[in-house]
Amino acid sequence: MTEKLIFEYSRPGRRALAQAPAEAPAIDDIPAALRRESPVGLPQASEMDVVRHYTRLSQLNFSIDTHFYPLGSCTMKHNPRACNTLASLPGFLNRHPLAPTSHGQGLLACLYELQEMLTAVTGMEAVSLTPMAGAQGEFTGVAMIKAYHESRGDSARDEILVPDAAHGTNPATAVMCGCKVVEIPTDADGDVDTAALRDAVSERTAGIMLTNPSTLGVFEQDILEIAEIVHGAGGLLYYDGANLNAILGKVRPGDMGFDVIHMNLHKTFSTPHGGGGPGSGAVGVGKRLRDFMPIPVVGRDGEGDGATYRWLTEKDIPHTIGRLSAFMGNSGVLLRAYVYARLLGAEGMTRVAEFATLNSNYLMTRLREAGFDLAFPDRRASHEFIVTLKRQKQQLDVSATDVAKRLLDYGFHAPTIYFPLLVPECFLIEPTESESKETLDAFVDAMIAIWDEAKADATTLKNAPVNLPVRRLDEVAAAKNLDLKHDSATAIGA
Amino acid sequence: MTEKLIFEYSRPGRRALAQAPAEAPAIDDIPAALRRESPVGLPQASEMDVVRHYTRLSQLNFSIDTHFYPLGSCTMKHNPRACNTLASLPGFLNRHPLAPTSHGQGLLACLYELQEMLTAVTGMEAVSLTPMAGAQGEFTGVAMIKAYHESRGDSARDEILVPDAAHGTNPATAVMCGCKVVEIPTDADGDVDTAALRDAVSERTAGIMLTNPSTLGVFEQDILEIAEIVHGAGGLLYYDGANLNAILGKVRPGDMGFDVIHMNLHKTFSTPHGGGGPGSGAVGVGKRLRDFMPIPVVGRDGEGDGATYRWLTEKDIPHTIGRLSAFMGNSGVLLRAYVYARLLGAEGMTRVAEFATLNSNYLMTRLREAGFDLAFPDRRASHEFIVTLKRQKQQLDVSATDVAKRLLDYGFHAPTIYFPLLVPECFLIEPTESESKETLDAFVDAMIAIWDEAKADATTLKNAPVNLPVRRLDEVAAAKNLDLKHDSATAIGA
Amino acid sequence: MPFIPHTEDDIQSMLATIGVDTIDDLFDEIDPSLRDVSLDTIPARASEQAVTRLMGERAARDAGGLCFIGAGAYEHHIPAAVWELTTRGEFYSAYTPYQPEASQGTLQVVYEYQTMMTGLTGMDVANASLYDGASALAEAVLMAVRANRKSKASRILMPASVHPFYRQVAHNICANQGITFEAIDYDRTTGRIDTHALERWAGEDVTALVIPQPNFFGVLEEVDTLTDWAQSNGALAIGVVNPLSLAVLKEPGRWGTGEGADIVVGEGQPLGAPLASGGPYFGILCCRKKHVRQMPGRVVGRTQDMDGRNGYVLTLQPREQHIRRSKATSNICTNQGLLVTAATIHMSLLGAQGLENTAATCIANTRSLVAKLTEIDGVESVFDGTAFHETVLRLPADAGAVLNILAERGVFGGLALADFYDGLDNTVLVCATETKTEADLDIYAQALRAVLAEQAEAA
Amino acid sequence: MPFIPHTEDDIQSMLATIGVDTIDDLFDEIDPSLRDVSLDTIPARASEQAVTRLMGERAARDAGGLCFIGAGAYEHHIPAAVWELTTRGEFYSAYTPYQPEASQGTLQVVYEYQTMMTGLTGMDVANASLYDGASALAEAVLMAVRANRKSKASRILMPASVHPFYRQVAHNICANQGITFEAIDYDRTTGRIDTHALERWAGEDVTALVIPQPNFFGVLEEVDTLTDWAQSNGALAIGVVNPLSLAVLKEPGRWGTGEGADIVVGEGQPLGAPLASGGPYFGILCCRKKHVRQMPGRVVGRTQDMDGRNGYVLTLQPREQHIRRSKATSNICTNQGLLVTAATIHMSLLGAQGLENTAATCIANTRSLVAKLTEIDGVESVFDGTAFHETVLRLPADAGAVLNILAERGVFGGLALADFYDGLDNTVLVCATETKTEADLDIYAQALRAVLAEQAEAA
Repeated sequence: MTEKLIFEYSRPGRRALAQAPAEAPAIDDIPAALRRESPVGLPQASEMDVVRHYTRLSQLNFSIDTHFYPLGSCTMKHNPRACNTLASLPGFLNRHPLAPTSHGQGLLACLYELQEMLTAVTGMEAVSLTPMAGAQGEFTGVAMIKAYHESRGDSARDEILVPDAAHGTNPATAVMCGCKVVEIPTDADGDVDTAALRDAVSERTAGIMLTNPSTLGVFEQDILEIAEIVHGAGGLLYYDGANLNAILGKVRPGDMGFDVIHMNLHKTFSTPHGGGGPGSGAVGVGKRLRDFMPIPVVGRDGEGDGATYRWLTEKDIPHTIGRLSAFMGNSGVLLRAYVYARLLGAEGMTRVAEFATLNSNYLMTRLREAGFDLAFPDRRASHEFIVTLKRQKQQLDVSATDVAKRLLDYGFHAPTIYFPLLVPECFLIEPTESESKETLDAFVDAMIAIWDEAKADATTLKNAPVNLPVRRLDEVAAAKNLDLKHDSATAIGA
Repeated sequence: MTEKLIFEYSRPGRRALAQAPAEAPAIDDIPAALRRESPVGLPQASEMDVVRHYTRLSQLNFSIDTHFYPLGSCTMKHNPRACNTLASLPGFLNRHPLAPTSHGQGLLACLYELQEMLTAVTGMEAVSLTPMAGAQGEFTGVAMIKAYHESRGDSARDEILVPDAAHGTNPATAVMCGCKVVEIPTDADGDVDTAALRDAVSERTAGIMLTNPSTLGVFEQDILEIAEIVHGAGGLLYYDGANLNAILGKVRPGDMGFDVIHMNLHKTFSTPHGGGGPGSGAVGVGKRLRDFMPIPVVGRDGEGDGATYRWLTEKDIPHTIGRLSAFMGNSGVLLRAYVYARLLGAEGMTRVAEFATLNSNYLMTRLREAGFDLAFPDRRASHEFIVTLKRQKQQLDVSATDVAKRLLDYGFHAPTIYFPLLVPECFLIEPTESESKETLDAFVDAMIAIWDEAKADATTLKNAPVNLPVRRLDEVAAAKNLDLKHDSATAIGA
Repeated sequence: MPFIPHTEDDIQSMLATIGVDTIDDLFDEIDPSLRDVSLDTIPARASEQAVTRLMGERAARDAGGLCFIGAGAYEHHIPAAVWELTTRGEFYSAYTPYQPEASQGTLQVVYEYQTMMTGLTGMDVANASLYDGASALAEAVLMAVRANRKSKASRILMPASVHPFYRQVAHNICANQGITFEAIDYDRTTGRIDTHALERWAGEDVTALVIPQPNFFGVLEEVDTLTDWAQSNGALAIGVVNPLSLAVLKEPGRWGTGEGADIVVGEGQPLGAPLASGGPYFGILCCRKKHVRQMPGRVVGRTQDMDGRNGYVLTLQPREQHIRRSKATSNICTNQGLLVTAATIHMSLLGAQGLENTAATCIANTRSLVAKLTEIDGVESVFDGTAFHETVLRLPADAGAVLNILAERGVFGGLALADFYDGLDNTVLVCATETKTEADLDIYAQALRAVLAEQAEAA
Repeated sequence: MPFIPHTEDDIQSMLATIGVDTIDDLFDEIDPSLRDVSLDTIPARASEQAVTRLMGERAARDAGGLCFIGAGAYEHHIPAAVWELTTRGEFYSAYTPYQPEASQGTLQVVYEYQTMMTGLTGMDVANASLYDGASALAEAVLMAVRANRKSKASRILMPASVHPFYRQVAHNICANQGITFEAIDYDRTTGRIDTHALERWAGEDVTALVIPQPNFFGVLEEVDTLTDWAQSNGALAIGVVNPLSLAVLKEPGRWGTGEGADIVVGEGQPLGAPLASGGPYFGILCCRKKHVRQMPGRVVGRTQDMDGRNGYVLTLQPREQHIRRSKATSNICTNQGLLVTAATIHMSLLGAQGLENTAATCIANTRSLVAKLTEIDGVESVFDGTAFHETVLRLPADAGAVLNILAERGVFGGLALADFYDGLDNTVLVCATETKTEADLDIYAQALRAVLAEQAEAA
């Protein structure tokens, strides 16, 4: 089952006429030199063509709404439908970002309360909701750290420490902020090597970026010591919130000593992943960085029913690192996170961490008992854990990719593979709190069945997937012979 | 690909807790004898279970949004999404049916205008929107005919004439209204046998029920003569609007002499079929039956911007046959039809008939040229036409069912088969106006390919479908060993 | 052209294939006198944008108001997932599942629905739904006449405590078949069926007794006694229920000392259908197994495919009009498939516990509302029978006038019963579902207190 | 528990399998001092019903108003099909398509989007989107610095006629990398880039020139001249466009006498994203083929599977952070997948003709609005350069005050520019898209006339 391109449905002169003005008024005053002469390469299709095509395309996807999706570090949990429905109410959707705040008190009240809830659950001092994704949240954090040091005349601090297991966004962000990256090794237990850290810090240390629990699926046991080392050296601590789901409501980054945190609301607060976005990377700050928050932030004047809300700008936060989006970040995503937070409440937030951790440890135990090797067998799992298929690779030449592709045939999305880079044939597995025991058991059954298949005939795995719309795709050829657009489109659009 | 029952996901104590009150207040004042003691057999599932299950189930369906669906007499045309979106605005959805009409002027204005548009496009005198489906529209029509005769003291008229090709609802309706059914034969060209009709009418004739174009896919050439015969005998003419799509805006039942018509708004006015409903069977009446319309009807007081709308009841229409639903029929369906009618406008309505007929005649010509036999080769197709596979059945023992099932494998919903009953191995094909030439051509290609398959090896067809979630289902066993509910449900619900 | 994909090239090439010059030629079998149609009074097409704006404005006119009206349609919270899933194109735009292999989604949903309905009602069998509660009652009456072979009278005992509109609909649909409805009065004190009025029919040929639970006044009937009375008098017992109530009330399958009610119908709206000014809703119909072949409407059965896999089909079709024509059990063709889909998802999300909590909260809210309202001078409950989630109150003023003033102030205070029952002048049927907060109840009480005070002052 | 399916039995059996007594034991590697958390200030959970009501009330507070504000976000009609399809669970709840075989829906949508974007812009390559228009400009600047190997200065010429917020965002994101932005003034008469101000940089080491089309004032820049100027001075030409305008305006791929602009960015919001108080929107980024390996963000390529069937994958991943880490072209990870899906469906429904009709209607409506408003005494256009669908008007009164009064009367009259530009006191940037009727324009004109008259009287 594959589906043609929308351009292949296109016929000259066809239109879904109801959806746009029927005619183009003359626009004679625009000089010819500025006018378009060549056709626009868009498909010419009927509404029915379009509805059918995109309905069929949607059916080619795995998604949380259809499949278990234990993609490590991505927190593919259930997306409650109320979040979408309520954020899509016409009053919210139709409001212009520059409409007067007198006509936006509904939105602003939601955002203000979201700031407050996120502040409380992370143990920080304040939250700015404006960053549009995790990576922009990271940028925000490091930019604030730089601004902090510079505001103190301490501008030689240009090194960001990053554990070698970190997400790629961490070093990439440090560089975007004009910093150098110093990698810190991981010890055998999966913790940051504190001795190496002590050696690495210096008067050039701007800060450290940490995910905790780390991408290795374990909670940094020495986090308080790490904080002491870095703060002692004059650096600040940045918390990468990618794994916040593991500790939500249970442990707070602010209590660990972090000065800034970003949250992936599209993970921990269950806003949709949307096939790659939009995300939302709200940042929480401690007292050292409060003055540097990105704008706009929502402020409140007055109390109770008489309270009014407004945007805080550079007039209110003069040392702000400034605006990072044209308007107010991904407001619609923030509304979804707000609805989710209200549906959970305080107790529900704590349950997120508890049941994500329960599911993860249960699945880890079951897989270990089924004969799979854990990367850190002596550790508790956090909300995720790592299986290494190194032995399988050596014994049968079956790779993590092969097992991942075969899982797709069994109706399970594959875990994250080959990340973190330092674990060979790595399977990073995150079940999330919203999956049931039966689903986890079925996943274990599939893993066992696949392993049996591999032992019987490894080509079964090498040929996988066979039950999907396409079989294994040639990614090398894709990169070599770049085909990034359908070439007849312009012609068809004539 | 099949999907478990929702009951098989059920686990005692599981709940999607956000969606209902968390607790049950005590209801001590209800006597024990009136209280429930046994468990309610409902599944106990999480929101994620439910979302996944029903998302997956939906994917097992063919639908207009995914497949060409040339189901004769069912008018499976495109359902514009705006109709659903706009009828689902909170102001419409949340209004109680008995809320004061002062708080329902928006709805009533839409319904009033829909009445007016339907009146005009059918050439009748007035329209009542209350019947909830085609069959209830038919009931309404015949009940009005009976009431008309009775009001004139002409109560011996108890025979309803029905052509032998009619929808089964026609004779069933006549009986529901306490009438006898007199079948009228069809002549070789597919028209009503007018000689037989002349013989059949008498002082017992209450009326005739006609579909025009008929279910044979042809327009009654003698319709004016038929009207004369029936009216001459003192009977009235009922128009079954199932095939109204064929003539919408092009020919009007009122002009043909019909006294009453029902419209399947879920066909001609593109409200959703919904897997079997809701429908809407609005009725239009001529002057003879105006006094008998079912209530409520929407009336207008005043003109222009100052106009107000209200429900007309038995006080306004004292001879009404009365109320046929608890409130106002399928109001939400009527709103969808209203949006569709406004998007089409007058010109668009006429185009419906024109392009439905163009598509039908084109597909008929192509299939004839491909070697298929037409039931009425000398006639124009209306919006639908009939292929008979009698020759194929004789030559290869391939039935209409076999071809239909194989079409499913090719990604086309099957046409209506074995209806009308009087054409052997009948394929009643209705492409509708919203399908493109390419789709019709692809359907012809599939028919040719299937015919080639049949000639090569008829078992290919006998084994079809093979590409669907299930293979051919045993309907005989289903009727013999009735299994109408999942039996462990009550136990699981404990 | 809106919703028509044909390009000019397509049209020309198609006409050439057919062998005609114009589309109009395709209508040449139709008498020319019929082909000259004017549609002048129908407006020209509007763009989706224009219609969107129009409908937005009209919907806004109808929005708002704190609703305490019940009377057969109830405001309940519908989880967001219900209609997001139900309106998926594959459900929304599918036809009746005549090709079962291509319709397993719809068919399985209906099978699950049937299972849930039998669970809720305690009956053996459920059909795939009828139009609405009122027309389902009419179908149940027709079914009872077919099923009760011992009765020749086609006589239905129809209590006055059944919803007035249901009684009208049943009459309008059944009257042409020679069925007579005998009214059974209600007890002026309890609001229940007057058992003395019923006793008059003991020993007569009675085809069926209709038993509403709760009844139109919100009062609970003595269903065990009534069911036993019917069955011991050779009549079938037809229950008319609010399905939500069955989460807490005895299920019809256990009414009486025998095998329970024979047929049960009800309005499905409380199970996931929005109020929507009256529809689309759906009619529930369940029955005992022995009556299954007299049941109207579609039914889905489980069977197996050629490979032995489970699958679902429409079954018992020989009862239906498209096979049996004039001998069908009903002329019904369409069911309310989309509403059944919504209801099935709704019940899956709420589960038994969620339904029970909802029902109990409705009851508690109505009790609380009645307590607040009857604190007002001159406002009192009319009946002393135990209520479900509706109650009839008498006001010390003209109820219609009071309700109109309340509506202007944003409170829809209930339904005035004067038009429906002699002797119930100045009465209002009120309902407070689980959607109402304590603050909402206070708003109603304060508004009513104020209006009555103004009325008293003016008088 | 909301969104957690575990039953008590499940919990016990899972804990037993793990070998611990309580869930809390699973956190025993964490320092006890960290595990004593109070969430007192976070409210208790609310039911979906309660949150639905709250959000309904809050949304209603923000509803209404006739909007004539543009300034980077535009009210356009979005066909109903767009978001009904986009929010289908399979699009809405899917992750980034790292497993391409399980993500062909999302991947093909992005490939189609890329094709449409190159068609619209006339550029060779489009990425899978960035966060929004402003941050896309920042990424384009960073990309230009990487791509223009001849330039050592990291110097960007940034006209004042670029959206002020875009300039701020570009600065805030790029400043840490030693990039300098040189402001280029605008011509006070035409509202276009002041070419004299530009000439000052001729012969200097300039990395890139940013060219807005239309510019923030709604005025059309002389894009051919500017592109040629940049490229003949060794600088890259970065276009910042409103994608809707490209249905009628010369596409950046043809700007100038050479091979067109080097990089084009823009705010995708006009292509199917609701206003939604500012987001989520999506950033467009296109470039010439020679720069493709410097492009930030995700890109989808077409390839083949083991059986030779076409399929789609993320490609050029070696540029990205998850492979290249500190050497990546950007730290960007997330794109705006759902918005890209909406835009792709939106463009499919409108097609070139629909987009052109929309753009032309916006232009005509704004011309008509300006004509009506400038009939009012003292109201005049500030610039004489040809406009797209926005215009700066000067009022004979304090613009901020006038706009506030208009807003109270239900008209959002535009954006006051005094805060953004010296010398533009009392000016308003106004916009009338295709959503506005003649009657709407008259409402604005009458309201403004009334307010100005009152102001004049009060003065």
